[in-house]
Amino acid sequence: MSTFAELLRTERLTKSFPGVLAVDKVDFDVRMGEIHALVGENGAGKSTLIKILGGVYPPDNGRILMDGKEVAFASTHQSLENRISVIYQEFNLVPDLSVAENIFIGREPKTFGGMLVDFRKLNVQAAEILATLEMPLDVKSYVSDISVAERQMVEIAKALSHDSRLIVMDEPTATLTEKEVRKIFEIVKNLRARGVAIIYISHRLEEAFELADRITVMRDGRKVDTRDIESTSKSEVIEMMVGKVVKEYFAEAGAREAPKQPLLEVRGYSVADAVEDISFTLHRGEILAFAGVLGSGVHGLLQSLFGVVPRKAGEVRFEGAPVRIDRPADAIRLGIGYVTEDRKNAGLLPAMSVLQNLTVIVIRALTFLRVLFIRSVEEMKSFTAMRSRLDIKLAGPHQRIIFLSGGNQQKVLIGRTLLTDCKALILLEPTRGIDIGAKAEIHRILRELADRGMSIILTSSELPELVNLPDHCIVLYKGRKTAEFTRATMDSEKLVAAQIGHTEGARA
Amino acid sequence: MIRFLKLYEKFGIVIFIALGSIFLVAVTPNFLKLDTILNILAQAAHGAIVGFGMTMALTSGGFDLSVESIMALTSVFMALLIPVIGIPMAILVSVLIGSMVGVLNGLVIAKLKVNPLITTLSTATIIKGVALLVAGGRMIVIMQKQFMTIGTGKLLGVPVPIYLMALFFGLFYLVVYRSSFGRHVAAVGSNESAVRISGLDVDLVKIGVYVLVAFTAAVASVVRTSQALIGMPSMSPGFVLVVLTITILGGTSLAGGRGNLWGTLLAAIFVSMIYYGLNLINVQVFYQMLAVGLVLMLALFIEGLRVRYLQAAKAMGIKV
Amino acid sequence: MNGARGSARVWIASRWDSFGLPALIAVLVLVFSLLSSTFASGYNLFSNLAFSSLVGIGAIGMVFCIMSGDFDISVGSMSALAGVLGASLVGRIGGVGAVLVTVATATVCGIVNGVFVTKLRIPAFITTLGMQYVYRAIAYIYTSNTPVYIKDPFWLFLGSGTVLGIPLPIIITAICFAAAVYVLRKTPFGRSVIAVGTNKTAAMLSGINVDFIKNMVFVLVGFFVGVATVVTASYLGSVNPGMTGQGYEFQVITVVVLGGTALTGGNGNMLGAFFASLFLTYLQNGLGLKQVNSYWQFVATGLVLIFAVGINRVKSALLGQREL
Amino acid sequence: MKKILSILLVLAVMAGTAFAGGAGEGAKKEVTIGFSLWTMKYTFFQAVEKGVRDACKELGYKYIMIDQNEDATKMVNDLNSLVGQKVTGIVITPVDPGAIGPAVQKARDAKIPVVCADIGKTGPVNALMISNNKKGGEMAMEYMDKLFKEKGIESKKVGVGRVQPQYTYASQRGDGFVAKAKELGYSVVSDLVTQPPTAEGGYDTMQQMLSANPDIAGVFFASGREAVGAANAIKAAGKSTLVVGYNGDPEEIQAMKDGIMAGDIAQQPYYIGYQSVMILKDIFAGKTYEDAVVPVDVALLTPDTVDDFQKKVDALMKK
Repeated sequence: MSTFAELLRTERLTKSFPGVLAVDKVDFDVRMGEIHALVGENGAGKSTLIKILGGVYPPDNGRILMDGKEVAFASTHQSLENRISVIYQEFNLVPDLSVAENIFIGREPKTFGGMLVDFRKLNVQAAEILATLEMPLDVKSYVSDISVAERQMVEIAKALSHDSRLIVMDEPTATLTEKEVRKIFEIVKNLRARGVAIIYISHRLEEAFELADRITVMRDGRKVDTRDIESTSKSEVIEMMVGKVVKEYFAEAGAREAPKQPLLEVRGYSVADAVEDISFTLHRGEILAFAGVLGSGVHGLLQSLFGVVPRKAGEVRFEGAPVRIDRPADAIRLGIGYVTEDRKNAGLLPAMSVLQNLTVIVIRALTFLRVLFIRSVEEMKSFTAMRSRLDIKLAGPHQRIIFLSGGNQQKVLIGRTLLTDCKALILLEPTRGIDIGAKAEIHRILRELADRGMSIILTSSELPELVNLPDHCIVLYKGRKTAEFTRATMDSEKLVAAQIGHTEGARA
Repeated sequence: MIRFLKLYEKFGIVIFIALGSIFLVAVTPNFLKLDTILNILAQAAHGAIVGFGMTMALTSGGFDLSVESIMALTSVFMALLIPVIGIPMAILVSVLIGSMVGVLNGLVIAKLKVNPLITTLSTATIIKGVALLVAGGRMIVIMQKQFMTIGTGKLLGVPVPIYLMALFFGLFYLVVYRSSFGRHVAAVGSNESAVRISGLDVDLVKIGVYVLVAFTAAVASVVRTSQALIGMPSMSPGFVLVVLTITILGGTSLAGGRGNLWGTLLAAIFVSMIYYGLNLINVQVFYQMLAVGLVLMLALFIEGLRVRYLQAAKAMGIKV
Repeated sequence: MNGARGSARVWIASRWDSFGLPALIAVLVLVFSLLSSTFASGYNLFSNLAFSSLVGIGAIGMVFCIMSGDFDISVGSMSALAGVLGASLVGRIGGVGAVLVTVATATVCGIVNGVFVTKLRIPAFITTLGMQYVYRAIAYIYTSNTPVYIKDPFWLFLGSGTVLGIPLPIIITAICFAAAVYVLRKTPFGRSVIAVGTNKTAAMLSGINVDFIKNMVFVLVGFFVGVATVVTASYLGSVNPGMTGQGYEFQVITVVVLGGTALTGGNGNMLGAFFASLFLTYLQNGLGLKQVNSYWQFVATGLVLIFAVGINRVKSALLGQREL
Repeated sequence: MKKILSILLVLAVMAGTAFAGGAGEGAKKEVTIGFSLWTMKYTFFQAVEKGVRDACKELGYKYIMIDQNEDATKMVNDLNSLVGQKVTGIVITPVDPGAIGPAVQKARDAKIPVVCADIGKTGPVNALMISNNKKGGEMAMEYMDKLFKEKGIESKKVGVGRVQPQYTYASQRGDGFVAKAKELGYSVVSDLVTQPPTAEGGYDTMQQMLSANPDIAGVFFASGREAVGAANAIKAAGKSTLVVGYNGDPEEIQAMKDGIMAGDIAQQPYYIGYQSVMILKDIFAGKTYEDAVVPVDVALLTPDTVDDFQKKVDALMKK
């Protein structure tokens, strides 16, 4: 196992889609037994690059060499044959199959002269692999029934079962809790120890710097540079990524007077499978954060507040008056906005234009007599206004939303709710899977909104976001309030501790 | 309650069969006779056999409306070939030809990525035409009487079609639940892109599915043709809707991913029982239609309530 | 973009929705008129146009339905039921009333379907599969299986009359499609239908009442089937509980899909459905006049279908709307 | 905008070609017969078609056949299309006789005579050639009665398998049979619609009849191929129930030769088709037909008479 021997090299790799040059003459190399961080803003070409390696997209130009020999990546199958496994951000497991079946899909052990699947053997082998990951998980359980973190593990187990020499991980920790992230790190390091090379894509620089041996930065489809991790710094990398130095990576605590008038009062609120007896008050112009790991019930709580999932008990007062919120429509009518954490499945309207995506909520207000005909001029006005306000980058109002970068898509989703000029805004994971530049922008936007008197409830799995953004932060653990911080008492260690259930003295 | 509902998901149709039987026993003495019951099962056979194929198609997230035409084509070729190459060979060849239509369906659906519904709708038209062309539009009488045995003969007093139905049930049970192909079919129906990424040849799986459906249709055609002793270029019009009714009544979802072969088998028997039973008591055909429709709607109604109950239970935090 | 060829392909692809079928129709008409002197008589072309409206009108509702990600295969039986009910009442409530009853009946059928789909969460395909038995059976039983003849002048006028030399079915079709296109592109409802079809959850989170939209979509299906039934009935001079609407559902779905509406929901093409219906009519009529053996006609029609739908696929592939 | 353009495109082409076509029309002077046929899928209609075609050949008429593909609306469109090309006369075998009214009116307005070849009619058709379905049913029953007497069969139970309900003209066969049965003192113990309307459907239906009444003495199936299926079912069940069919198609003839079918009511499709054209010829010659109904007799086929019947048919179809 000669470490630092070159495993894979791409030469002038190029891939274009109608209108975009996604990957532009990229020379890139991975060595055996290294963790190679791949960073860059959304639309920088990371995903396309790894999809080429995964054999999903055939490259237009350039070559790929493994151990110095040129190899073809015409199909996912071929890249697996070359012992490359890609773990995509959107999972590629089959919900209706068991964990074991997923790990060995296409390579099931056979009996009866290869006619039938040997399920006993299948389950044993799967269990063995999971054991090496110290992953206690019933191989017979359906993937549709297991947690996100567990799915991540299954993906890794799948990669191992191919005994891959190169594993590509796209944002493996994006949706995981600190604890789970630790777990993944261990596994990744122990893979490196086995001489497996890893391409590690992440938006969390601190992860890259903790894990990686080398880091490659991409921008606008081009490779900016590859550095040894020792010989570079976060700010340098950020500079390479955004092309300009982003000051205050996170919006800073401005001097703000503590908000006074209550807007939303929640008492004794319970949601099935989520939270028990939660009470809190959201004031005007306040940014209230709910911190909590997967299973803390945070998402359930916020979804229920917007009427997505039914509440079990509790009362809600909005501007002093008791209200019932059974459907999102109710919340919207009251003046509550909502930005989902699941852009792809719950946010975007893929078949529709950016314009239509932006105005979907307020469309009736832009309509003559609310139903008769849409006043295109008005619609375009509100579009251009919101576009410049949020600085959304796009080709034109009639461009399909799916062709925008993640950051801009997120802005559209926020803009969608802002058009309703709501009084309160609920955001789940507002910056998940978007690049640093956009992150900073979105934080600035949220600040501005709060300063203008908008009340904001958000939840995030990104520690810095929780520490720096909110005026007030409530930590939930297993559905109950375990800690509470104000700007003054905020303490990241205690926050993390509270999130994973160590609450000794954390209550402030 | 929950356990009962889970059970209902699999065997709910049994309740319908029971109720139906009770009703028929009450209204006619001729129902509770061995040969009546055997006939009902025998008449369920072709519906069930094609139903198994259709179950597979739905599991893969697909669909096949071309089964009628495939049956017609097979029927015609059998009638033409039997005098030439003898019964066994003729059956073999024509079933093969019928299955080839499945290859065509599969290729168009997998390679051209045309929606299965519209594809099979089109191939149905094409193959209907081909069958008529091959037969020159004639009904082709089959002289070899011994061919009748397959559809009408008895073994130990049990009609042959019942054996075929049992055989195919066993066969498909293994394929769907135990073979890797069957699992891949479910996988494709459940999350196609995932299967692609896993390096599996999705197209091959799909083609396989449509070949299997065509195969079942061809076999059903053998049974039917031998009962008629005529090669028919226009066979069993409206059969595809019956098959869909059976498959759906059996509880296989259109969403793909999970098929219910038991359900299909039982539903086929149930549907056969309705028609047979109502004809025993001379119920007008319109009321038979109404009965089938209402039963289907009732089944769906209950299914709907079941799902709602489970959701409500989830919302109340009851472990489901 | 790699090279001029690529961009040319994209250029064509991006215009296919609006010009593809019309171009095909133009070619078809030209070819047949060269082959047969009788095909291209203005009379023939227009009577075909009128004929294609029978499926075309019915397709309007289905476009909404399929765009919203649903499906209705009960339209044939629906048509029979509405037809016999309306026609049987002419004597009592007069032509106008009867026509209204016909449309109303179909609309009610649509509501029933909609309620089953939205309230019980039963997939539309299955619901309508069941209802199609029920509607047809009721039509049979109500008429005790005897055709009902349309004698009422007003009703007959709707299907066979002309205004300024233009057959009325064509005018009705034009109005219906104009209204439909307007609703789809210019009203919030149209937007909501697309939103629901392309991403139900997102639509719901945007405050759209998904169930209401779905209900309305089925109502629309019913309504336009009702209108189509009125026209068809007067075109045929009768309604037959067993014949009317036989196979109508698949004719309608075929033209909708051939017209470029994706069965996956969201992406639709209203006028495409009309052109598709026209296209198939001319194809069959042309083949018929050319004395093409009717068995070959089956083959030809099927092939053309696959080909035309295949093109829609190629188009979206060229536009890079590839799903992984 | 694009949409409007595309519509214009189509209209333009249509207008252009229409003009071009218009030029061509005046040319043809010879007599042309347009024939609109239910379907070419079944033997009966193929025979009708042959009759029409032969007649036209004989008289030196130009002949255009359009297949309705069992679709009433297409039928009407085809008729209009025939009118549009100014054929001299129209023969039609309508899938839905109730639906031809307006189209026939159009034809007559255009001075084009219309003759219906079997099935039925609405609207101002000149003549309808229709085989006597009711009588056929009655003959079937009478024949059965005769056989029962000969064979000394005691059971008074008979059954009838009808065609699909939407084909009302053909359900008269069943009605005729049932009426006659009552008259002769038989009880019709099962009166079912054969589903599906093909031979294998006849097989299923017969099994059901037998389970309901094991001692059923005779059955009449209103469509030949269904009768054949029924005969097979009886053979398989080892019963001796008599089967009489309706149509006189080759498959029935064969079944009678095999001795599994007792009799068959033969229609005269070829004659119907042929004669329809002859009526048109008379009309062209100035003879007036208005709303005339020409009943066409049906013939009883028995195992003895079947052979020479077949010879006749073959002769006709080979012509």
